[in-house]
Amino acid sequence: MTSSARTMPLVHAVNVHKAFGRNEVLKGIDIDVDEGEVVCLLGPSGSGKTTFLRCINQLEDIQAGRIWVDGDLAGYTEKNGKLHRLKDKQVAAQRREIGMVFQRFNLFPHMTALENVMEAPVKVQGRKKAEVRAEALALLDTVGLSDKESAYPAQLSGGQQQRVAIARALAMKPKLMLFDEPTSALDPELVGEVLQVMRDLAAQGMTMIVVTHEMAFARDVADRVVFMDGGVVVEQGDPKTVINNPQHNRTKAFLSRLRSEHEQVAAAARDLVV
Amino acid sequence: MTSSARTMPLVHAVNVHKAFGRNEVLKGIDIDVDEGEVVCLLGPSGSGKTTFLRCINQLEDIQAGRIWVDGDLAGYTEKNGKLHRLKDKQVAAQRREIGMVFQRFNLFPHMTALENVMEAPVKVQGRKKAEVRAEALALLDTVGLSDKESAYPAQLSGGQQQRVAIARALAMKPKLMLFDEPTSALDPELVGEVLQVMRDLAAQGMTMIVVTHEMAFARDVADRVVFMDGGVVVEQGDPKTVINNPQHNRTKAFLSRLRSEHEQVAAAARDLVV
Amino acid sequence: ACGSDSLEDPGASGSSSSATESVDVKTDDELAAMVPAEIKEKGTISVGSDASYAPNEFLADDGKTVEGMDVDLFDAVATKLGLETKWSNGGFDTLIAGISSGKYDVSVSSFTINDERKKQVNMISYFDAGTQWVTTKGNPNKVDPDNACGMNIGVQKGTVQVDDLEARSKKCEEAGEEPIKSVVEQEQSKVTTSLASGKVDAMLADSPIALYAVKQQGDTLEALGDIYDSAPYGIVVPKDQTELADAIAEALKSIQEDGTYETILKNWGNESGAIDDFAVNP
Amino acid sequence: MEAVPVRHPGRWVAIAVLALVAAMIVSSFVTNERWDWPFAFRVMNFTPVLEGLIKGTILATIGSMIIGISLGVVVGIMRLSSNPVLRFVGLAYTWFFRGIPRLVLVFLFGSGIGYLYPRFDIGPFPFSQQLAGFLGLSSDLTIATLNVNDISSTLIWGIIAMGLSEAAYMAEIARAGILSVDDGQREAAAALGMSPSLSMRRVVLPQAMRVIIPPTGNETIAMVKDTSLLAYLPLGTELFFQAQAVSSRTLKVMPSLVAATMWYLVITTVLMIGQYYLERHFGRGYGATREQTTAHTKKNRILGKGA
Amino acid sequence: MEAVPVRHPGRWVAIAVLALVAAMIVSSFVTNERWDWPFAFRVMNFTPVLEGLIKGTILATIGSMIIGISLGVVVGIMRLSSNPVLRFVGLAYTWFFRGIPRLVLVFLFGSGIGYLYPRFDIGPFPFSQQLAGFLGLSSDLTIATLNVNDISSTLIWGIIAMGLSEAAYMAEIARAGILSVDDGQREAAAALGMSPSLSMRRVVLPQAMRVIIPPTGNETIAMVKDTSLLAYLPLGTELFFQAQAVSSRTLKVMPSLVAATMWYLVITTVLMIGQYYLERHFGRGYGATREQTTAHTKKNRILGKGA
Ligand SMILES: Nc1ncnc2c1ncn2[C@@H]1O[C@H](COP(=O)(O)OP(=O)(O)OP(=O)(O)O)[C@@H](O)[C@H]1O
Ligand SMILES: Nc1ncnc2c1ncn2[C@@H]1O[C@H](COP(=O)(O)OP(=O)(O)OP(=O)(O)O)[C@@H](O)[C@H]1O
Ligand SMILES: [Mg+2]
Ligand SMILES: [Mg+2]
Repeated sequence: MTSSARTMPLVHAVNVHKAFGRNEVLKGIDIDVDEGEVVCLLGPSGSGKTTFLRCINQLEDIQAGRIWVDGDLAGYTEKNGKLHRLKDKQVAAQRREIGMVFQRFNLFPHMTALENVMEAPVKVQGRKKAEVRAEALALLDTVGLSDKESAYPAQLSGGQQQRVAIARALAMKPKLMLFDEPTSALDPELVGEVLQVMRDLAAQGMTMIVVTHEMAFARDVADRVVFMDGGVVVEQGDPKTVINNPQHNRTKAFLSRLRSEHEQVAAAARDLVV
Repeated sequence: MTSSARTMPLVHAVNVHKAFGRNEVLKGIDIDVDEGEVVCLLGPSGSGKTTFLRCINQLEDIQAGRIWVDGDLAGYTEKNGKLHRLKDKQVAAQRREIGMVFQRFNLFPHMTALENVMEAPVKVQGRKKAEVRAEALALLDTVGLSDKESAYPAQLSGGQQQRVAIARALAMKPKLMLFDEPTSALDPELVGEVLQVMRDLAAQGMTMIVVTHEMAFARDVADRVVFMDGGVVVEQGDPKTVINNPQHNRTKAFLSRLRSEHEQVAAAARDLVV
Repeated sequence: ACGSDSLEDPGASGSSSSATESVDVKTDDELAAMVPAEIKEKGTISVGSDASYAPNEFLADDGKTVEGMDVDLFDAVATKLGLETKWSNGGFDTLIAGISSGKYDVSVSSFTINDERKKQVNMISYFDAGTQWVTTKGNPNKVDPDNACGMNIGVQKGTVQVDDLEARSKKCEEAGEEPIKSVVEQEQSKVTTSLASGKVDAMLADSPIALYAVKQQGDTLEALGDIYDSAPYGIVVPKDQTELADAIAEALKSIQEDGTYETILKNWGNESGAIDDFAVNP
Repeated sequence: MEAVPVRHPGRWVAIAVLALVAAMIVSSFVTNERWDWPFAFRVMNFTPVLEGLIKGTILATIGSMIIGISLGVVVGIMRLSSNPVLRFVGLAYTWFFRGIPRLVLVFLFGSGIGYLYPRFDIGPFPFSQQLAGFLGLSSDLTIATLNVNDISSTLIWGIIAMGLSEAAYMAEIARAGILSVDDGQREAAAALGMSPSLSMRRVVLPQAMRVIIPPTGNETIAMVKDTSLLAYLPLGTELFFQAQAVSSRTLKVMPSLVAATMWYLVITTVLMIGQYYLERHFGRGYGATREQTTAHTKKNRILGKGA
Repeated sequence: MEAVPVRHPGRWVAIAVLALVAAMIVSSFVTNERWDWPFAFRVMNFTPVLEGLIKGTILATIGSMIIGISLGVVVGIMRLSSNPVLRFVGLAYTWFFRGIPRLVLVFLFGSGIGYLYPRFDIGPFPFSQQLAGFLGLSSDLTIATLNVNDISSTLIWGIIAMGLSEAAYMAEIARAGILSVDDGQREAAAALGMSPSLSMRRVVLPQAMRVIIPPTGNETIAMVKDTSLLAYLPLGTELFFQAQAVSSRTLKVMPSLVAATMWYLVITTVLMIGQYYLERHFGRGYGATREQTTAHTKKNRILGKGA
């Protein structure tokens, strides 16, 4: 395994299948993400974007296919041509390499912002408190929350909560960050803060997979966009190419739907811009 | 009271003051809303928009000032020049005239969509089940959910949940509808559905007060926009005038902040429109 | 260090305990030879007792020591047999299980001998307890033990008096009168409380117990009629320990001969219950 | 995916040990004569025991749980009231009735009140009796006289005592349940014009039930056995009392207790089945009873539940 | 705003009635000699009673609640496990230990086991004794012999019995608490690389505490009084037993029970104060203990709590 690690992309998903009962949600997904790359996942509701992210982080079992993250097969080990399921502890170890930011933040409500960030490094990695504390404060600073360390999540706005969630994921120094519509639960005024943090992260070379509806972000920040529909990858490539010149009908239909929404906003915005 | 009811606007708020502890949130709000008028409340976060809506519906006590809805003084009755607080039952009766739609939907999770809509007419107004049922089905139909009557809230998307919430409020046949950022908890793809229902409602002549960040909606649908900041009404008037030619500095600052957000979207949208 | 060791009102003057005659018992080697080897080896015999039945057995002021007429009697028996006693307090139900499991060697706890019980264990008779009626001072409700039909009568659960009342009640019904309403309480002390409260018109209990209640609450209660229906109390020994049972019976005879038996009964005011015939499973 | 599952040797060892213990217990049940099963079954079918089961244990449990739950919900709501007097009364109630042992309460109801107050003179105002005595009047300041002893040993009286005690415990459970319901629900109900009490009945309590049911199951099952305290009323028509009566008459302690325990286990089984269905009912619309399907829960989250 | 508040005549009548009842009770306490307060206080201070309070009641409550809560949480987690065997074991445990009356359990622990199995031969496999008997061998298939009677009347043994029983109740309470925590919390913990057990300890249980504490308070307060069942072990160093011993010796039943009840009320007070602080602690970050400030709760909602 480790021998191929050098040549493999950071995320190497092959023919991933996932069904909930009879409902086949992923029907053979192949996606590679290189180190340092920022990939945006687009697609209509129900196309399986969230499910795919969750498969990478082993929050869902897959029925067929394989996913390698940083050269390690996710959730299994291969011995004598047979797959053996990993133990909970080994799965947990694999997840440590991956940071995930949920749509609904999922901060721990009984811990302050600082405690949220420190929890995993101290309790999972067993590092020293003082050292972690310094790092966590620095992280909170980078996401612009240096003054909120002792606030409980309930005392923070949505945008602040989402930034704490990002800091919490980063504190484990993951090789890969997964974002599942990180701004869609936020009021419009708060979206900007979170996108800015993600832009900075991308600029620092973090590998990221981002499910998003923020076209501006996809266009400006992504190295590649992947368009999914009905559980398959319909089309992928350079953001501008895919967004402006979609090749497939499904992509075109989806983009034109989004377009009509955006046109209205754009019209209003044009007025504003005067 | 009733003599002046004819001449009074539907909502007549005079010098409304509200403080939480020492934090003065509303510092003398005067707003009138005529029957059939659609008023949009704009303003930065923390300016008191939500608080004002809640005061109209008596979810908050006010410290000074008075609010009349449909000619009735909200929460009090005046006898011999003295204010007497109303009983719970009387307050409940006043609230029946007002429909409110919350940002986070607040559907009753243990009832189906149809039961959510039927609950208040049957239990509060004591009307016949069969009759209410027919009306409720018709309402669900107008909000485009005729096939979801027996779904529980947890089985509905956010946009669907918000539409059920609107139907639930409408079932009481209120004279006034209050909307508190009804689309800001929704994914962008789902916003359109809810805004369309609100447009239809406005077209039918419903009196509405809407707190929103959707400029396009404000511009197209509102008869008047009210801009609040720091607990006071800074400026109000025709939507296009206020949005395009704000007179006050605070309005200008707020709009220019929003503008920068919107410009990015607009840029992306322009690309899409090609 | 904290807490008080006495329940006496500190203001009240000295104790009023009536004079008791001390007993002095010596080991009888012949009898001691009858004791089964395993107990003899131990040198002590463990005794289980439900110490909530004053004055036969009850807890002393320290909340641990069991004392009473049964204790004095069996201590004398044990001394005759060359054994020390180790008294343990346990609920009535736990006593029999404790006997069968070997937790206790014997149990002395005012067990009335009956046939069903004799099937489970060996019982050595040592005292005759009759039934005594008690009512409130002056008998305001005019209770007549022989015609208590329709009255409320208190009794403790699991005693022979429950059956006694049932029989009397049946007689009432046969005579076309109202049955006796028996009020069965969990503990004797609660029966007495019921009587004092007027909840019941009278109570009946084993004679030592009934007389003790009268003595304790002399200003409110009085004995009614004579003791009747005497039935023997038995010391309980496991079914397979017949040797020990015989030894105990012999020792009882021996303390009767030297007068100790009489003295102890007199000390507790129970000389009327003395018997002559100490037998195993009479 | 076809794969070798993770082995949990520790878990299997634990299960094996448990199975072994179970086998040993069953083995001993079968082979140890001291259990005396035939006698235990006879005791179970003995008429006074059956009568005690139905007229005492089951009836008393139903009655006192009805009182306990309804009064408990009221007291629980009082503890959350904005009125400080009501809040204090609620607190005092839970304090007193949880503090006093049920045995003492039952005894007080049964004999104690009669002992302390052989006649219960209901005067026009408190202290009226004392006042009359003080003023040297004959105690004519009496409206009605209740002979406490007439009612003191009835089942209904015992049920009231147990119900009052239970209400104090149920109040805490109801309070925790009500606190677990989001405030937004109450506000949505208010905005629809519901009065506070209607909103409590139709909106808050049904949702609180998910949190209320399991501890209430505990309370009910505990109550089934606590009804044996009615013996202190005293009331003899009760399962455990009758089983003990058999045991002290025959000195066959173990099989008598086994007989009572068997009946308790039967009732517990029935109650636990009932609880399962109740939990399922009040879990509708939630992925609540997680045993049903974890998929369901996840879907809820994805579909925006909790928003 | 300056206004005449709403009058609640009904409420005030109710409060007045309650005050009246309270006054009557106090009046009777003061004036009825049968309560015999001086004697009750002497009983409260009586050395054996005090010893029973501390060595029996308080120690036994602490011990059995420690066992009950820890084991109960484990059993509660088992009931929510995805492994059907563990789930069944959890179910069987709650069934059996809630079904068997505590009195019987304590009795079984105290005398019953010794009665049924005077010597406890721990054989190499179950049925080994029976097998040996069947084969006509002397029963040498014995590894160790435990003399049950040596340990059967000790406090620790009673604590184990009560703890095992309590665990069944605590399991239900823990289960309800765990179910009340949003699944997103578990997933967030998993995504941070926490093992299931770490996530349970650090993330799920602390949040479940809000729902767990009030019914656990109930259980603890009930346990304080249930320790009186240790008398069936039999174990005499116990508050209630000693109070009853006084009552059966002196026949002063009422003041003895009052003395015990007074002590129970004192303990209940202390426990309720402790519970208040625990609830406050685990309510941190929530508007949980609503009494604190309703404003706080509302702010949470506005600020997006529950999202
Ligand atoms: N736990 C589950 N059980 C059953 N069905 C599920 C589950 N999770 C997701 N699904 C279904 O799988 C499909 C894909 O869901 P997924 O959440 O991955 O879509 P998505 O692309 O993220 O959509 P959206 O943009 O709405 O978030 C949907 O039809 C959904 O109903
Ligand atoms: N219950 C409360 N207790 C204390 N402070 C409150 C409470 N509710 C609101 N506030 C404060 O009142 C101010 C106004 O809040 P409000 O929710 O009305 O603002 P808003 O204009 O609706 O803002 P947003 O756009 O963020 O919803 C804020 O500073 C808020 O923190
Ligand atoms: Mg998704
Ligand atoms: Mg707001």
